[in-house]
Amino acid sequence: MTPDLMQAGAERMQRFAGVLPSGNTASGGRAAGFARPLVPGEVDVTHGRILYLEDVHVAFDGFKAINGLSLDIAPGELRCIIGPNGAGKTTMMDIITGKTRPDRGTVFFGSTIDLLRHREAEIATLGIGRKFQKPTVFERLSVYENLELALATHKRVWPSLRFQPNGEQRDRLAEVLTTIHLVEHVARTAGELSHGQKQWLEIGMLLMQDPKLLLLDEPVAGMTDEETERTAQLFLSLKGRHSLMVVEHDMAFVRAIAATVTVLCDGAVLAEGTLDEVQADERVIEVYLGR
Amino acid sequence: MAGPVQALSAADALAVARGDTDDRIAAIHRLAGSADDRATALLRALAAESLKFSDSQVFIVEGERALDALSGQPAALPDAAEDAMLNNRLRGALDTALAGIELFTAGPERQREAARSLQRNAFNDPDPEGLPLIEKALATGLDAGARQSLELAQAALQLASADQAQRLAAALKLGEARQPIVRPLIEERLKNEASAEVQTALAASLAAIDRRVALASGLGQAFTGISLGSILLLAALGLAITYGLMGVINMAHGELIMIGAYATWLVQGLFRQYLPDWFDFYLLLALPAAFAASALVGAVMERTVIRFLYGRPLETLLATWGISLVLMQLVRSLFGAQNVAVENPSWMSGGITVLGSLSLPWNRLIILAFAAAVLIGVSLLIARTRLGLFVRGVTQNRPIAACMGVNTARIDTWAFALGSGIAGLAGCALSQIGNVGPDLGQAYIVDSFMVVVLGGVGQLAGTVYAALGLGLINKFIEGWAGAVLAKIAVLVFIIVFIQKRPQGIFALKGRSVEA
Amino acid sequence: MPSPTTVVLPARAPLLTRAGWSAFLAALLAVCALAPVLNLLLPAGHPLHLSDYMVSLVGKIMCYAICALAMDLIWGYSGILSLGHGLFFALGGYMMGMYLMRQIGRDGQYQSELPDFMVFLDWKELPWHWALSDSFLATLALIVLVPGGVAFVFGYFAFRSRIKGVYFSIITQALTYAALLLFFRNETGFGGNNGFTDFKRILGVPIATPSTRMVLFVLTGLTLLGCFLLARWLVRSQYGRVLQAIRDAESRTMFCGYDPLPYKLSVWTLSAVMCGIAGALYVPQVGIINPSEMTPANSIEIAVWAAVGGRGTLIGPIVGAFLVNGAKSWLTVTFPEFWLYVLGGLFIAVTLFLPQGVVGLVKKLRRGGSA
Amino acid sequence: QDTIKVGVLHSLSGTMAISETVLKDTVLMAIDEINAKGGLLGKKLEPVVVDPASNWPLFAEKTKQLLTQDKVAVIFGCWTSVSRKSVLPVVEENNGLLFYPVQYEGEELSPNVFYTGAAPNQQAIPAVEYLMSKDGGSAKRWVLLGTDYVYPRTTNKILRAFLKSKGVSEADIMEEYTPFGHSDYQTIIAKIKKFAAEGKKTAVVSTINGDSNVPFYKELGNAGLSAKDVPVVAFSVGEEELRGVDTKPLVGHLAAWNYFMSIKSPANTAFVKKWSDYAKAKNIAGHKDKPITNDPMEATYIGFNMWAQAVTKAKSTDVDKVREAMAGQTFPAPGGFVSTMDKENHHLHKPVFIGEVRADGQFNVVWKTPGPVVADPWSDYIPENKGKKNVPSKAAKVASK
Amino acid sequence: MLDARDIHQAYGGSHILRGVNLQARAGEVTVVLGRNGVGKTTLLKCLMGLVPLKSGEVVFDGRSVRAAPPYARARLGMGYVPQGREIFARLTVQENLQMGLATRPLGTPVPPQLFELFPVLKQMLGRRGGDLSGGQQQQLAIARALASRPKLLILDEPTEGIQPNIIKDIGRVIRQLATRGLDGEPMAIVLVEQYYDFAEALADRYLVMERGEVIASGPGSEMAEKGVRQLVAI
Ligand SMILES: Nc1ncnc2c1ncn2[C@@H]1O[C@H](COP(=O)(O)OP(=O)(O)OP(=O)(O)O)[C@@H](O)[C@H]1O
Ligand SMILES: Nc1ncnc2c1ncn2[C@@H]1O[C@H](COP(=O)(O)OP(=O)(O)OP(=O)(O)O)[C@@H](O)[C@H]1O
Ligand SMILES: NC(N)=O
Ligand SMILES: [Mg+2]
Ligand SMILES: [Mg+2]
Repeated sequence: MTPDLMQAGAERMQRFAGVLPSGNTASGGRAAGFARPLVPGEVDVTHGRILYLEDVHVAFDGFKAINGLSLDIAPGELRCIIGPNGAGKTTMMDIITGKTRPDRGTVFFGSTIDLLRHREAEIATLGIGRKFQKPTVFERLSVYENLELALATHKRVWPSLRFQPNGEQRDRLAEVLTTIHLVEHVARTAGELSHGQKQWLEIGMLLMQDPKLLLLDEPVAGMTDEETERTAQLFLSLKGRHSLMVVEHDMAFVRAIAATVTVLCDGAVLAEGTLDEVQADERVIEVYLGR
Repeated sequence: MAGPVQALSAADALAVARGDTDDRIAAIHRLAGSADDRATALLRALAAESLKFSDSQVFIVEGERALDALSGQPAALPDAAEDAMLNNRLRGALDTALAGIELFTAGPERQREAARSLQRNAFNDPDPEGLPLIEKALATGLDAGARQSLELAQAALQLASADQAQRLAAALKLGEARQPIVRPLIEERLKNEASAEVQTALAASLAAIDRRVALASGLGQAFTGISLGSILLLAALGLAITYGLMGVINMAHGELIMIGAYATWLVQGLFRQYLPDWFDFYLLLALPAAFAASALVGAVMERTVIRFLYGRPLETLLATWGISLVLMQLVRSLFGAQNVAVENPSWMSGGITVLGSLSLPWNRLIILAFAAAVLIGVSLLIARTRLGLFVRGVTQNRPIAACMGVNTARIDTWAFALGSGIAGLAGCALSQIGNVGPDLGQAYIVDSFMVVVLGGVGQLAGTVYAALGLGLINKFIEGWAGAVLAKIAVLVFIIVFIQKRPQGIFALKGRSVEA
Repeated sequence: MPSPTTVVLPARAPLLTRAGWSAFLAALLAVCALAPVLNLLLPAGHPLHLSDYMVSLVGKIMCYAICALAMDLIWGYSGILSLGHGLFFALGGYMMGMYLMRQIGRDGQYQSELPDFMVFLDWKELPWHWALSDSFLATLALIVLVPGGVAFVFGYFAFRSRIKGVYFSIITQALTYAALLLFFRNETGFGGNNGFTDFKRILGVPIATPSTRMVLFVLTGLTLLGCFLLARWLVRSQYGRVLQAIRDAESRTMFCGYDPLPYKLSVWTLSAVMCGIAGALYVPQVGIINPSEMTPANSIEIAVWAAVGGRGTLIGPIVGAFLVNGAKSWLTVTFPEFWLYVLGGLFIAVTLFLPQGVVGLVKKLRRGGSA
Repeated sequence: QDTIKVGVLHSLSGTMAISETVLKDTVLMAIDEINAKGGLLGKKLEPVVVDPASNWPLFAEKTKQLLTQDKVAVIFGCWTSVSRKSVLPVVEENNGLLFYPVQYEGEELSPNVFYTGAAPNQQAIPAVEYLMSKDGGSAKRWVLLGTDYVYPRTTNKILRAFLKSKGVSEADIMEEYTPFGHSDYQTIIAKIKKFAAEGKKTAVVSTINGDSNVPFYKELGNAGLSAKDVPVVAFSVGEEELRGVDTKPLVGHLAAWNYFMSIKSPANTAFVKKWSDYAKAKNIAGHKDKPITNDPMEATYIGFNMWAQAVTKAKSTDVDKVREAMAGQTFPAPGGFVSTMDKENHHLHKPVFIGEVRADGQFNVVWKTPGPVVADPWSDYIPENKGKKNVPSKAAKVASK
Repeated sequence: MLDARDIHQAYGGSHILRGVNLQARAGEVTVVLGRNGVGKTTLLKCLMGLVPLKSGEVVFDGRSVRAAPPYARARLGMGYVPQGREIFARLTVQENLQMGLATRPLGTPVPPQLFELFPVLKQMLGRRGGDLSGGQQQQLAIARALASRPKLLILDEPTEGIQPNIIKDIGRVIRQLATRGLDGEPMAIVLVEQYYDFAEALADRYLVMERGEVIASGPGSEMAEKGVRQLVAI
């Protein structure tokens, strides 16, 4: 499914939102008129939600890291998540990407894909990409190889034996390399890059992967203000075609990109709204922003 | 002191010392009955294999001197004098004969032994001719333990008595025997017994014995399992430090154990040569020596090779493999390819018998306790001391630990020496139960790694569980499937277990693992 | 944004460079033409004569080299250290050995259809697992299927359970150790610790003749070269890069959408099959197969060859196998009492001074020379 | 060419070095001795020592090298049966000559090998007969205990058949095996104790391989199973193996061999002295302080001297000629008998001694066969051997042509 | 306090630092700025002795530490907060702090001020360092460096991943440490920071790096007028 289709689906959803009777219908809450054949592996966003978490709980040795978290993200949306250290932001991403199993709760990708039933690799192929808080790249491969590996293509064994990037893919590689400012470093081993360069490389890998939903854990940490701005631009250009969930502590950056901000605290949503609304919220100031 | 007239003649003495076994046994019985001091001394000497004879004379050798067996006076030993040989049959006959004598004359300790020997004979080969002797002994003021043994012996002999009452009493008495050795006796009787009453008594006794035996063998199995576990643990503890904590895949760990064992052997040799009276205490010096020797070798290894390989664990495998080859060959060159003998001090020989038939060897019990002591020491060291903390910190992040002010190189050397030293202690312990030879280490290296890994690398508690678990499983299966299948089963168990717990028993969970 | 065309992307390297191909062809020529000529056609006294002893020695080492190559595929490129590759080698060898035992026919000591060891240990008929052993074709299939099958099943469960690192190494060691004990038992029906010896024929042809030996030698050489090309092709492909990615950061690879299981399993099984084939070629050349091939130390040695030569370079393990085994053969004769010092010293020195193995040194020298 | 090369093929490293190293030195001593007398056929003997490192395929490789590269006239070597099996095809193919000095399970007879160790009937069967005798304790029940490999398995098979022929029932035989290198005998000793307690006089026949013996005997001693109760007769335990054991608790346990160091005979006194002097002179680790001789050393020594005599007789080192000259060779063995090489079967005629362990690690000979026993490598107790002649077959040679 | 002169450094072939000079005085915060990959972290590692110098001199407290290993520098009173946190993942928070006390005599307690500064650490004393959230780890790393009461504190992007209100606290603390230290003595502080506003607010002196060279430096008060923000943004 292309982003335009997603967009179309979301719009249709919006249009009919008021018209449709709410509550239970014969087809389990879903109007029969909107039924359509499901393509396996395709994300069904007809309900206007590309990601949907409800009442998720995780505890580590009794410590409740995620405590009744509910959250959803619309197709094409750029959502910022902020919250104090230890609020559970990274853990939430771990849950979405299959790294951590929640104790209970619901996590859906679109309205049909139950993420809790899939493993990490499957979730990635379904179209969820992630940038880690601590930059993780393939340290012993070159910058080029890192990007090539991330390239959206078949990820199975047989195709990988014969894979050669075609012209279009090579163009895309070149384009991303330029975007992340690593053109000069293309042949270097990724392990030798500086911290910030690794951050960029990881973002580049995510771009190559071309996922429907991008999860970005503190993408601008360690970047200069100018680069932060560039990143903001980049994300804004992705918005609409992709859905993004960005965790950041840099308020300037959040201001630059965010329409909606969700504040997490102690494993649950504390507040949600525009940045201004949130910044005005006493509780948010108390636990997070400070005076 | 001149003996009574009827006593020992030269012919008798010679008859005991040489000739056909049958004749010698007859002569032994004759002399035993004579109640003559010289005869007793002669028999004792024979049992101790310190009897020599020439064509016409028999000598008792006492250290440097020889005594004439007849007179008890010092005598010159002719060059041609031959040893009076013993075989097992003669030993048995001598045992009975001496027991008969000692029962009346010796102190309680020897009395008990003599009584036990008579009891064993009675069970083995019930011969009613022995009854009068036993009854005579029972009539005297015997040591209580000896009495119990003799009563059992008496019962065994009376089991076939013609008197039903006696048979009944015997049958009941035998129920108290805690050895399976009486089973065949009772079973045999049961087959031929006419009286129903005696039959019931026999059956009851049999059941009582069976219960005891089952209990003993169950406990015995548990003990052997724990004992094996303690040995695995000892062998693995050093590795738990050098590998578990420091991440060095130390293929020379076995050789460090071996060095500890050789150090023990050397100390033992020194004691034998210079302090023979203190021989029983050689282990007290051998322990620190073994620790020091292995620790020193470990420290040298660390300083010269290992320290250049931190962060490249797989390379340590290759280098330490090379070191192990060199160490083994070095020991071969120095001490020879063959095994060397390490004797147990007397307090580690033999064992205690519990529940009648279960004997727990001292060396195993002591090693068990020793393993526990080393374990406690190591875990305190790692968890509670600064050295332990530094070792853990340094192995996790060497440069940052250095930035905290830790002299990482020194800590590495200490830690590696410590792990090696513990391997040396294990070697000292293992020398008490098995081979000491250049290959000693090879026998333990695979098991040690399995234990450490199964427990979860870096998890001391896991190592303990793994060692004891493997020991118990191994011995339990060995009980009914044999040693070979047991070993295979244990290996298969490890493979399957790791499927369930891919990080060992005590796997760390959470993010800290990946960090 | 600058136009993408200005970006120079690194070109994919060819399978072999021109020099590489020449070297490869030279090796091919040496194995297929030179060796047979020098061995069979030159008279024994000729200075260039290649002795039978050398033929069997080199033949044997080439089998080891295949193992080292297989080890490098999974260890060097995929980060999976197997301490159980001796098992696959032995399994391949046993499959071949069974066939060779059957080829003895009634020429054994007891003139029985049964192999000798079965006769004197009182077997009355061939056990079921010998059923296919009289067919050469079936044997060829089993040489691939048995080690491959064992590896596949074992690997499937192990990789599915996400067993990694030393945990994996240790269970492979447990596996080969268990197999060793199993094969040791006479009841298992593989001749106990003596294994199989005294082969007489292969495909009806007497086995102990120079020409049969030469055929086996050439076959082994071709297999080695073939395995090398195959391995080279694999590691150059995207597949090889995914393997390396899994090696370096498995979870990151998963978040890129690659499921590590099929990758690991396929390379693991392939590596086992290569070892099995090496074992099958080894047995007729050395004339014996027994459980000692499954001792943990033997498997560790395979890893040692790869490390000495240089891990993560395909030529390295081959060099390593030749170097270590050649040294061993030579030293056990020239310094029978001291050779372990030399060999042990070699291992230590390589790790300390040549972290990239011997091949790494050569590369460094070459780079140093050109710089 | 002014030397005759003699191959020495004993493991000097690896697991078998424990046993084999000393055999290498025995050969070297014998070579020195002959050379001191001027050598053979006017040439000096030159040893070619190699280390097959307890690695069986390496044994084959080394043999090939010795025969084809070094062109040795004869090889003295091997200990384990598997090493011999590995070497055999190479020796046969190249028509070499191997002297094998260790007791083994039989079931083999190669024209290219001379077996100077015992066949089962020269060791195992007499030992069991002794234990059945009154002096041996009239054992009625039997534990056949061994390391799990071919020699113990075959020996025990022969013994089982033998015991059966003597009227021992299946229920009175217990057979147990342990893996190589087994070091924990607690369970097995408990089992033996139980088995022994359940019936008549029990004896243990041990074919436990070298390395496991120390733990076995230590456990035996500590468990209080004395020789009086349950005697153990061993076939692989000699003076060298007991070196590593505290023998005091083991007094009275038995071993069966064709030679003991304690045998009193002028030949043996000379042999022991020769060895002691040699060990001191060559600074042989272990033996320089405590020289020890044992059965395989004697077998090596006999074999070597017989070969030297045969060469002298044949006036050549040619294998076929030496083989012929070997038939019927005699040599005054250190064991005190005159050893004779059988005219046909390539084995020695050997007396069998039963020794009891003494407190000093030596053996008291408590019984011996009246005279030398002729080897029966194809034991009659194995049904398939019925009618098989104890003559090396040429089948092997024919097939490889 | 610290005087690094003409430092050159190279990884393998590539020249990373070219003649960098840096002084840090007690009571002052010296801020190092520069884009990604210009060599800031490398410079700090040179100061700590984690990477060897190609040439140049480092003088601390009046004596040359050019050849001293990192632990010796730590014992002389240099504290380091590395980039990327680098806490001891499998040690507990408590043990991490004790590692920080390595240069102090056995039994020295963790300065209680640290827990006032980072209350979350107090709650999590028994948790493994690696299980903490990213920001918590960063706080731990700072606390760990302070535990030994160093004379010179080297911080490599200490605000990375930390929530805003704690960043403000950290800012206050750095200021306070510079002037008063943990126990009254003024401390020298070297701070690498990407967060410009934060850096500017703290800087007593600043250094801007570009491709391994210092391209600008001066007192912190002049940063705005010299257009340092633009310099970093090139
Ligand atoms: N495996 C674990 N064991 C114990 N506690 C854990 C584990 N994983 C996470 N936690 C705790 O869960 C809480 C949430 O952590 P998480 O990393 O999700 O926070 P975060 O919101 O990403 O914080 P930050 O902004 O600092 O990155 C923290 O208090 C952390 O200490
Ligand atoms: N181990 C290494 N080997 C080779 N080059 C390296 C190594 N570490 C860093 N570099 C290179 O040195 C240069 C400086 O790196 P450094 O980490 O000092 O940058 P930095 O200024 O701290 O950047 P950032 O702001 O991204 O942290 C970078 O180009 C980097 O690629
Ligand atoms: N021949 C033997 N003892 O293996
Ligand atoms: Mg986080
Ligand atoms: Mg940096």
